[in-house]
Amino acid sequence: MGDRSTETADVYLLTKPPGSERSELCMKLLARSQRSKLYLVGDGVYHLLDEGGVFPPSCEVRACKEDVAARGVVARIRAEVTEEFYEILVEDMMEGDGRFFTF
Amino acid sequence: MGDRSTETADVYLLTKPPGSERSELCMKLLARSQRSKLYLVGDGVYHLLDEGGVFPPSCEVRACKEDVAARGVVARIRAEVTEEFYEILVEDMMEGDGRFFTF
Amino acid sequence: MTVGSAFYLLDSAPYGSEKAFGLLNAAAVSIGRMDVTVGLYGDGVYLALKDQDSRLLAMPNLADILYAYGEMRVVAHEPSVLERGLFGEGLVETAELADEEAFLEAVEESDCFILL
Amino acid sequence: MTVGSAFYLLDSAPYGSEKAFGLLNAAAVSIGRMDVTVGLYGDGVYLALKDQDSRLLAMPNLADILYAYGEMRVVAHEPSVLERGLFGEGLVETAELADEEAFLEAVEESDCFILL
Amino acid sequence: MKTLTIILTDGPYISEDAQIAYKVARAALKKYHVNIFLYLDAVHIPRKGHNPAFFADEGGLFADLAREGAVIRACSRCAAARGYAAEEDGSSQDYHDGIKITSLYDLPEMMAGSERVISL
Amino acid sequence: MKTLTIILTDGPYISEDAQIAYKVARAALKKYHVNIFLYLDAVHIPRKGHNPAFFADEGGLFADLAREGAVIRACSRCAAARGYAAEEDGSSQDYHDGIKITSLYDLPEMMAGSERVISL
Repeated sequence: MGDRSTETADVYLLTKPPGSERSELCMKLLARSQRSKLYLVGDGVYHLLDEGGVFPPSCEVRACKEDVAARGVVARIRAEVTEEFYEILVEDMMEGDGRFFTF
Repeated sequence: MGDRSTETADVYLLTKPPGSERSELCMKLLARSQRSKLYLVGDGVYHLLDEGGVFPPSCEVRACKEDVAARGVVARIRAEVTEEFYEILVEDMMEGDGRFFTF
Repeated sequence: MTVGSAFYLLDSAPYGSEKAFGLLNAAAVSIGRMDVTVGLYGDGVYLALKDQDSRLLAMPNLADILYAYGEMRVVAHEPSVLERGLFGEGLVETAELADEEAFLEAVEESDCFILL
Repeated sequence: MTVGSAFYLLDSAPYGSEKAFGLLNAAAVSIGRMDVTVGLYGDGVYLALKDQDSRLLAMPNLADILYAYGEMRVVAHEPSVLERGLFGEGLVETAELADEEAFLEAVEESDCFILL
Repeated sequence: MKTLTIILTDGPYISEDAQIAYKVARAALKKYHVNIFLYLDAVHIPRKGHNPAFFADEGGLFADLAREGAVIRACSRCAAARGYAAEEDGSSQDYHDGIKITSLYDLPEMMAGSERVISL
Repeated sequence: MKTLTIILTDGPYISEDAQIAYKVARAALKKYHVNIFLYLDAVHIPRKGHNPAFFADEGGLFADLAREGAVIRACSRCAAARGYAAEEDGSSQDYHDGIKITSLYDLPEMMAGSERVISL
């Protein structure tokens, strides 16, 4: 994980499904960010079914593997579905110097 | 309460605020009813702030007085705000022969 | 007249909350005692996605419950399926798609309406 | 750098759930320890309705808490207020209306963002 | 006598549902038989020893309903998960008297014997 | 050492939040100090004796986190309302060891000493 840059990216942790008010607020803030990383967990992984164009192209998207598998979700957007979700999230969150939001 | 007709009216008990998915489903069913009584309680009393036209004109609307007062709601629609809310609800629900729904 | 049929409406996604599991269990134990319909509405339609594998999450596979009870009628609200872009996805075969009118009729036909 | 300011976002209506009460208490005890903003968003804007009288409900008056703490900045999301038709209603004076841009800026300016 | 069954899923204090259910049940008990099935988080409601600073003791309210004749049952799976153990007869040391932990199969029994069902 | 504070409001089992918080905390404890504040329904989480039929014992998971060094505190108002009494030192007979009932004022203390705060 050492070579991933954690600098100045804003980190968003999203546990809510598409269409929910909290997801929409998350997307509003994310759209204003210069550089963003979106972490999808719980019902947040349903965002992998969103059609393209919902997230800024520069946004790095990661999703929690066990939550994706449980829900039978097949990603339509470019995203890293990983078993090391929590380790990467924690490092990005704690070592990055951008903003951090949970929804 | 003896002279209120309880026959063939459908009874809807709504505890959710306007705009919520459950409120909207309630309104869809209510719009299909020939004769309806809507009971607003909890956050359901915020529907008293709805502009006219949301409910069918034939719909009788009652709201729970303590929930209305707590929330500082001043009704914009024709509705009976009553302290005997639960007594009337129970009679209409148990003695009427229409349908009954809770949201 | 007492209750002879029940419509159980699920409007939240599976796994993120216990509501889907709770609703399916309640519907399953009602079979034999009354006619049972499970309605998938709003985020509840995610329950019909195929190929759920909840072993890593250490939770029961909720889609399997839909297959396990043939007497349980399962209707999925088509507009909710469309809104979530699930129309092209594989959906559990035991769930029948119902348009708005058919879905609301199924609600109205049941003697009681249960929302968890 | 540790946390020096907090934005507490309330997006549910008061009284129907304990979240409004819990959020206001958490915000109130944070005063003096950090800069505190309470954001009313979505159904949370109902908290700003005037003339709440919760005695019959036997619950604390939640709007009074907004008046009690002058150091607590309260911003209400104007589009949420408009959507709910509350613009013509009397609103608690200590709540400042913020348009979408100003509201999101207030969120971004705080070191941490708390949603209950 | 007609019967009303109320199904509750939220815990105490976190939402107004337990209060609303209490008020409906109290009004209904004057003329009707009342069943209450406590499901999911609602199994926390009948716990003894609630001591809320700003609200009514909701456990005590439900104990009152049981005394007044309401049949109140809690789902055994939900109760066990949350740490409430049942005695042989369904009572629980953690619960107010008269409120029992029982199988989920009691829910359709309650419903099938009722004129109306409210789920909150 | 940097500090992470997690605020939880949902009870066990009813939502995935307690599980997600556990997994975040477990990952964070490898390198960081972790505080967890249990608020509203989350005060039910550390109760002893959970016996879920289909899920992991979430009370036990949080007891593990406390043993691994996480500081876990529950709001006294929320705990008292729901029937959890605190001893003089903040421990509770109902709770797993190492998890204490404390004043809400501990929440801003935790936050002010943290680099990051997660609310679930």
